Amino acid sequence: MAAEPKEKKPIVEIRSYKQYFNEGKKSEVRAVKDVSFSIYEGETFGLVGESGSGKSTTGRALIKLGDITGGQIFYKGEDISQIKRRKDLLKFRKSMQMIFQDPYASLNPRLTVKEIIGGALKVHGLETDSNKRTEKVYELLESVGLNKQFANRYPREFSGGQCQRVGIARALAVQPDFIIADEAISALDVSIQAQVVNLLKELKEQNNLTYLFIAHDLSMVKYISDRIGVMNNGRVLEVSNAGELYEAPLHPYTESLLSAIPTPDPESERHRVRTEYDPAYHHYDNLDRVALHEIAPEHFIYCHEDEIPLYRKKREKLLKKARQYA
Amino acid sequence: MEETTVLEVKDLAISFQTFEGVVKAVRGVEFMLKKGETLAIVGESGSGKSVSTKAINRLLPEKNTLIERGEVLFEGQDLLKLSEKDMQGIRGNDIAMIFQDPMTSLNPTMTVGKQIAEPIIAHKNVSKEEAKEKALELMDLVGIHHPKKSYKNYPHQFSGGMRQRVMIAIALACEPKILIADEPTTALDVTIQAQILDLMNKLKDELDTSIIFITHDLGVVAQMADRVAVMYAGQIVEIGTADEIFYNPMHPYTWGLLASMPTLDVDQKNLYTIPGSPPNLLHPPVGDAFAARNDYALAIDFQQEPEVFKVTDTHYAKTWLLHPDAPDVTPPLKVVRRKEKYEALFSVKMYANSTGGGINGG
Amino acid sequence: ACGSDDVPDMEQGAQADGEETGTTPDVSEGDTSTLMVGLTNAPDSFNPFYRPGVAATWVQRFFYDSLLFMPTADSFEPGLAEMTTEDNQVFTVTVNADANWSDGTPVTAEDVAFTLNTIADPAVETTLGTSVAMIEGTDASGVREEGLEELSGLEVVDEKTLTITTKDPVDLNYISEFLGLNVLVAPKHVFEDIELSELPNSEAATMPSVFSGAYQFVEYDNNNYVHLESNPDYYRGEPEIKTIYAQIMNGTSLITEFQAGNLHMTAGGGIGMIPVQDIGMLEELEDVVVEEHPSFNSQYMIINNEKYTDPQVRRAFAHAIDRETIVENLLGGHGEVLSSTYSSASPYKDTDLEPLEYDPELAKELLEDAGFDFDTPIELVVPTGNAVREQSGNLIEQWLEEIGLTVNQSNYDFPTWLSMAQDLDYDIGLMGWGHTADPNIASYLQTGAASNNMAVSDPTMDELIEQGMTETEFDARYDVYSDLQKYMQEQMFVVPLYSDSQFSVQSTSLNGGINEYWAGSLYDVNEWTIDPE
Amino acid sequence: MAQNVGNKNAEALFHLVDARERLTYPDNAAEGITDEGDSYVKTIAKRFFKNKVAVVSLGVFILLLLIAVFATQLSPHPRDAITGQFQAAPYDNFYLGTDDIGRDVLSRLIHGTQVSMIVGLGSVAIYVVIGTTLGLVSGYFGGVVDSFIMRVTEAVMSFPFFMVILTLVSLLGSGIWVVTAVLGVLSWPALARLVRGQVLTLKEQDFVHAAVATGYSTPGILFKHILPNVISPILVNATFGIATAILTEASLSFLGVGVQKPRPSWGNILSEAQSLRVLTAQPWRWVPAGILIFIAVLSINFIGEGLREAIEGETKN
Amino acid sequence: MKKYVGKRFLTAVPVLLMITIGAFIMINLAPGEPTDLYITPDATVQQVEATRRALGLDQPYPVQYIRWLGRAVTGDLGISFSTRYPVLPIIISRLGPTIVLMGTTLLFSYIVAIPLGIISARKQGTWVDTFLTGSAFVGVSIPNFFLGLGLIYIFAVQLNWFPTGGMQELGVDGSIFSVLRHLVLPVIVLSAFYIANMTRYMRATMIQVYGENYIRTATAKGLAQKVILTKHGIRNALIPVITIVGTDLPRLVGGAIVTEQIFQWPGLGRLTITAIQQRDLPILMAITILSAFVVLLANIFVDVMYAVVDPRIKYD
Ligand SMILES: Nc1ncnc2c1ncn2[C@@H]1O[C@H](COP(=O)(O)OP(=O)(O)OP(=O)(O)O)[C@@H](O)[C@H]1O
Ligand SMILES: Nc1ncnc2c1ncn2[C@@H]1O[C@H](COP(=O)(O)OP(=O)(O)OP(=O)(O)O)[C@@H](O)[C@H]1O
Ligand SMILES: [Mg+2]
Ligand SMILES: [Mg+2]
Repeated sequence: MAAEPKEKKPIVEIRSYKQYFNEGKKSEVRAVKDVSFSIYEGETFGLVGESGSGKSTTGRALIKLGDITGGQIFYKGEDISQIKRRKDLLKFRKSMQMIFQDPYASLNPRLTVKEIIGGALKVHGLETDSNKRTEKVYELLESVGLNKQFANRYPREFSGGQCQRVGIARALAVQPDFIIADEAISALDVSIQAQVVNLLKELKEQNNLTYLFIAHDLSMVKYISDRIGVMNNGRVLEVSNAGELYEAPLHPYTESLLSAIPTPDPESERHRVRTEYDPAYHHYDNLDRVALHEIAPEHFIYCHEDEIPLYRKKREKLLKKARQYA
Repeated sequence: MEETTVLEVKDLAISFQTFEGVVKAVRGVEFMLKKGETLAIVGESGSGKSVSTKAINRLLPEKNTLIERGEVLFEGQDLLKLSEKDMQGIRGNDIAMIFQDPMTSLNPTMTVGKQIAEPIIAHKNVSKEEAKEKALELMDLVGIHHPKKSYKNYPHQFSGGMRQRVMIAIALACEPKILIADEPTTALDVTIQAQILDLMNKLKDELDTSIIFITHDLGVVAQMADRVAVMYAGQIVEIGTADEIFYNPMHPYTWGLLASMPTLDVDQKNLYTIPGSPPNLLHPPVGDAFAARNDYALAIDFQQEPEVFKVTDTHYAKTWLLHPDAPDVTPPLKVVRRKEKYEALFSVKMYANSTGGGINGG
Repeated sequence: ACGSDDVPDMEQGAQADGEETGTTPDVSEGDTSTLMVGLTNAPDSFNPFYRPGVAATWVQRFFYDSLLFMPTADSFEPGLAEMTTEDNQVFTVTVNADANWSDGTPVTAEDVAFTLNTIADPAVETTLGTSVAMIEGTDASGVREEGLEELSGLEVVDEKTLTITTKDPVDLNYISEFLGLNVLVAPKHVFEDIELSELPNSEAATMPSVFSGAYQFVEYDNNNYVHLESNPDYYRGEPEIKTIYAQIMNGTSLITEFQAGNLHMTAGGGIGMIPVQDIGMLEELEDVVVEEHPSFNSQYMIINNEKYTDPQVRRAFAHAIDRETIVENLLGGHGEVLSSTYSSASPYKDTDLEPLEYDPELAKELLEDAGFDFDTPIELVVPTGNAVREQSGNLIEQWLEEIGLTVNQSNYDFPTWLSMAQDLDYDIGLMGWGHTADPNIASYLQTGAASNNMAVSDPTMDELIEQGMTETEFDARYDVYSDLQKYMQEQMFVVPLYSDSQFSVQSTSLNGGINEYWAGSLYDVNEWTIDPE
Repeated sequence: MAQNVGNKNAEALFHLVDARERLTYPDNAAEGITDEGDSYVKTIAKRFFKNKVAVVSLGVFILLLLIAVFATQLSPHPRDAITGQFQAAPYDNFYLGTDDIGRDVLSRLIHGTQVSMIVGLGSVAIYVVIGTTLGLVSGYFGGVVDSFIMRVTEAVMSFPFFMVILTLVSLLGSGIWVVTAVLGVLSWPALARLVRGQVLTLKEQDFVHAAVATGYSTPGILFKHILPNVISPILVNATFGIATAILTEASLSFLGVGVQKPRPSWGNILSEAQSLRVLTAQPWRWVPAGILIFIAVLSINFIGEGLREAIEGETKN
Repeated sequence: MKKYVGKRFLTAVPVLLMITIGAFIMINLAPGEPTDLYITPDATVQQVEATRRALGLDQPYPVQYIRWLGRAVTGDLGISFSTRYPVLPIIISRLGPTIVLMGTTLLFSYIVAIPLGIISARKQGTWVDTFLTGSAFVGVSIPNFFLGLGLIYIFAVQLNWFPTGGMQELGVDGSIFSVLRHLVLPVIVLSAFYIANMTRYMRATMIQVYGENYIRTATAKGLAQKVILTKHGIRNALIPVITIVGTDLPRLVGGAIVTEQIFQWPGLGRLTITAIQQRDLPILMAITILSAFVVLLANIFVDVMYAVVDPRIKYD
């Protein structure tokens, strides 16, 4: 776990972000309905939730891969929708990077590793001399644990784990402050996942990075994140410190999600009790007073104002129980 | 419990002719399956899980597949020697399969009901109406709501989870003796995955079917398996009961797998990792295929393929570490903890490190 | 081409015995009631006032009769009418008393007058202006003079009689050919109510239904075939052959159809043209008769006279071209080298005038003498579509280059070439001209004439042309045209190349058919018969 | 059996190998990448050269190209010179006889190769540029631009292709460059659609997103990142395009509106067989031309198929 | 669906307009006054003028176009410059033979090619497949005029089994038989390409379909090969095959110019050539819109067929 947050300064603030696709058409998809959270400088923020809940969409909006439908997104205090000029855009792009889910799909199959990583350097004018650039690429490759011989190879010659390292090297090339890892390890084999996660952690420490770590796999998320947001159906339902979230999952959806993860432990699996989440349980007629409320310090729940005391009580109970077992 | 063996795979070796050369995908796999049990096969991508199980049902593409040796004994007959016609009588009837990708495994142009009824018509001597009745029952059984209405729906109108239920219904249509599930939940969400796994367990108990369950998710294995086989580079490197594999693993690859998974309850600074990447099966290495990535590699691993050592009657592992001459090693901390925890929980000693021996698969 | 002679079988015997054998006649083989004619050019109009193509004229003659017939190149016979004159200025036309339109109305002098008046009407689209241009009341191009309602030279005397007065006295043969033969008489009662501007597009003009000829038009399947049925009330007797199909096909098919015995005849003369190279294949056939006739049509190398003003240069071109080779090798001898504008089909050809000989050395000398610039490339345009002409284009390019000229050949389809020629957008090029029995070539060579695409503007020439038109006696005209031919050769406004022969091809089973002067061959079509096979 | 290992050098065999020592053993896992890395082109070439038919075809095609380039040197007689007897069967050094005006058929066939190659390669070059550009732009930008380009594409596609060519050729004159240009300018729609379709899927791929996120400019993304990925289908399409263009030119010449006459093209040589006598009695004047067109088109088609297989084999893995 | 089809027709309107304008410009740009071709060399200026007036050629081009368009919308395509027949009946009379020729060709080709493609795919890699794919390549590579001439030479000239050209013997009863006899050679020539094309396509599609997971599912169900082929294979292979049919369909009207020319088939192809030679603008315009319209119809047909065959596709 990262060092205790000393002075928490948000690097990213998302406020009531909405994203509708094909708006107005029959095929309209409300991918993101209401998402608000902040990410503090230097932390790893985990975002979990079922498939289609809008995690990737949120990540993409954050890195400005399209226009958003509603709400505001601030990066380092600046509304990113206002970044228009090429110069500002380049500055923004230099500061924020992304690592993608599919290690093969995220690397251009027709470019060599050198071109892929070097391209990022070139675009930002970081290394204009081509020899120096090559040197720099070698350095980056080494820093992600790849041999510099790889530089002249094409992505498909690599294993998934190696590709993902290349993707990380590309992201690191421009020395960003903030990296979005969208399911960066989901497509990897168990034996490789650990390699990549370790690498990410290591790099974070070395380069003082902030991560948005999007994933399915809650055990990995817990392992890597300082704070976690839980998404469902286009909304963030719960945001909390990683430890607390697992000890005291308050929102019934979080509960069901946690209870659904099988653990590599036959004994506990034999005794597992799954709780199911019925969205109907939360059918708010009126969304007026429904929002992300802070139940406890740094622990937010998407709920109706009236539900706050209930959740608080639940938290107490769960934390007590957890401590007993510890 | 009287345990009968329903399936026995003996020394199966399969290779593929490809552009680059011959891929030796499966290199001598042996295991057997007992009635009513679930055997999980784990191992990383490309280790030959799918190929060895597809070989059982003879679903490998004829074009470039070469079955080099081995037998697949089902009810006394070697399936690899059956005629295609006889094989058709077994597929779907005695041995059914569920595949990883529910999104593409159903025919998009046929209603799901018909697809479920198809194997019944093919194998059972029933009328179309009876088949439809049976299909509706099955749909109900696997938890598809409004079977009557859904019968006429097309796969695209179903979510991934629902489609996988349809796949299960198809597989169960003829109450097969063996169900092979090849990563049935990998494409699904954790919550949906949990539902499907529950469903499979329920149905298994009801129908007393034997299941071969392929996955690379150890969590799922823990939930499903009676016995576990761990595959690496076309071979089974360790096989044993679930408890044996999870709490007293013997093979360094199994150690690596278990240790590299973060657990919800253990904090670690760094995850244990298996370095490197799996071998290229175009040129399988001499000796132990895992040697190059093995922190516990012995010199012999690079020269000679390990034998299978018997640990218990149910537990075998293919590593030189079990050789009497091998030095004692301490598995990764996490693996040690597992064993300790297990022993503490049940106040039993698992068993001492093996005494060696070379009897092949259970 | 079928049937075997050795073993007479039952059916053949039966057929030979009597006509009554079957209720369904064996139509495909040995059918004696259907005539199959092959055309290579599609008729483009069934409008009696407007016949741009030679194929149209030919087909129309099946169902519209002209006043006179011209069975051979120099004789006339009465057709729908007789024409007599005493003073070569007033001509009396007497319509055949028995002649009726196919709907029963008699053919009258009114019909004749109507036809001539309509042709002369300025509002009418017609191709026949020259045919009526001698009548009093028309201008030089045959359009009615302003202020007149009707032609002043026409007077209907009675139902079947009419007199035609010409502006000046004309040769009877001249008026017979132009007015008597070229003009097909149209049924007044069918056409009179049609708005003149709408006439060419009217049903009466495109799908005629009332006829004076031996046959009736039934159907035209565009570009495919024309279907004709006999006119039972034909005043010269009901035709023996009941049905005619004139099928449009290419030259190759024409030959293979003859080989297969599917055709009885082809029209000849620009209508049913058999590729001259292939004529040998037909000559080999036993039951087909091939006759070769000289044709009026001739091929020229036209010259941009604005650019090449020196007759010596133009003559040099002529000397440079080995026309004999063209005729011998490309036409296989089926043609003649032209000395001047007329082929031997024309009675006006000056037989004493020899073509300029092939003499490249002389040609070169002439050019050098004339100070010709050998380096400026000459643009030679060769239109596509006529194989022999294209080949001769290639040869000409060769020959011109052999004497040291630089020649760029380019090929265009005919319409494009025509408009280029009209704009004088060429140096030299190949073009074919169609002539008639009458030797008038004003439209090609008179200053400013419509088809004078060479910018020929020569007072002597104009005068000769004028003179030829006004002479009425054959001998006198012959002399004028003889001078004209000599002058032409001297001046070489255009280089005459060759005239390829016409072939009349027909099955031996057809009695009648095309004769030497193909254009007049239909005059006895009602008497033609087909022998049973 | 375990015992077989023997105890003699048990120590030598059964000692733990540390990470450094491990490196001294050949690492099979990395083998695939430790030897010389194959570039994309090289891989495809390798696959392609495994396909015998395609290789032979490529040989044939190269041979034809050489013939076209060195036509003048290779021809026994000048192209248009009337050097022999008229319409003679093969004799002396007229190996394929002479044509209607005594030109050497073989020499004309050799020069005809030029026409086919120029038209084939030229028109494809033109339409590849147009089609690729429009396809890229249309697919990447979408929206109004896409609709407009697609409507135009539809319109061009809906024109009766042959009629338009015939008309344009008779309009512009039938020079070899006109034929080339007209074929090129009319053949792009299919390719534009193909490219557009590819771009539509490519632009949703993560590597394009990555390029955007990296900060590449739009042209940079189009040409550096997307274009290289559509090269393969374009290449395959272009190969077949050459074959089609050669056939179309031949058809045009056959109809008499192809390449200008004194200049021989396979099509206009073959068109002489429209005369029955040539067809039946002078096979040397048309059969070789027909066979040449056939061989050229066939070999190009085989090359295209070989490429397609090589490329698709590549993407499948 | 109906609404969708309606919408498709509507969006096609601008495309059709573009096409007519394009065609009009192109045809008019061509040098060569139509009137030059329809008039004897003797014609006077007035007569030429009269003809030009009668054909409407005296008007400026935009006026000509608007007039043409105005009438075309009401279904009046004008009259042919060369024959003065109304264009519509001419086109219709040529359309018949062309559709007979191309229809037979396509039908015959599909009947032959689809099974061949399936066989080839199922026997992938065997000599049967090699032979079939090889033949398919020959089929798409052989120039149709070369094949046509060859067939004429052998079967019509030498053996005299079939006529060299035309569509039927005139004045003969039982013309169906006659037409069939005339159809044989041109259909063979045309089919060579279509069979080859479709075989290749069908093969590729079947191979692809047989690589799909649902075929694996069907096999795992224990279904017989025949059932898999008919119930799972073909139906899904149809989806891409429709696309090919869609591109073939427009050739029903415009696909056989060369073949029609060689075999003297009285269809639209020959009409096109003549019309170009004669600068018969109204005919050319009519052929243009006809083909464009057929392309459009074919596109719509394809889309509708997709929806019929593939339940995933729904248009709203
Ligand atoms: N471009 C788009 N057009 C239409 N719908 C879209 C688009 N992108 C995403 N969606 C839809 O938006 C919803 C949210 O998608 P998103 O990819 O953000 O989910 P996710 O949480 O990342 O899921 P996963 O875990 O599967 O990656 C989904 O229903 C998806 O289908
Ligand atoms: N049809 C085939 N042709 C060629 N190679 C094949 C074929 N099928 C499988 N292989 C190869 O065989 C090896 C084993 O594949 P298999 O599908 O059994 O792996 P797996 O253990 O199921 O992996 P995953 O977890 O990714 O499903 C792989 O290297 C694969 O590339
Ligand atoms: Mg996502
Ligand atoms: Mg698998």
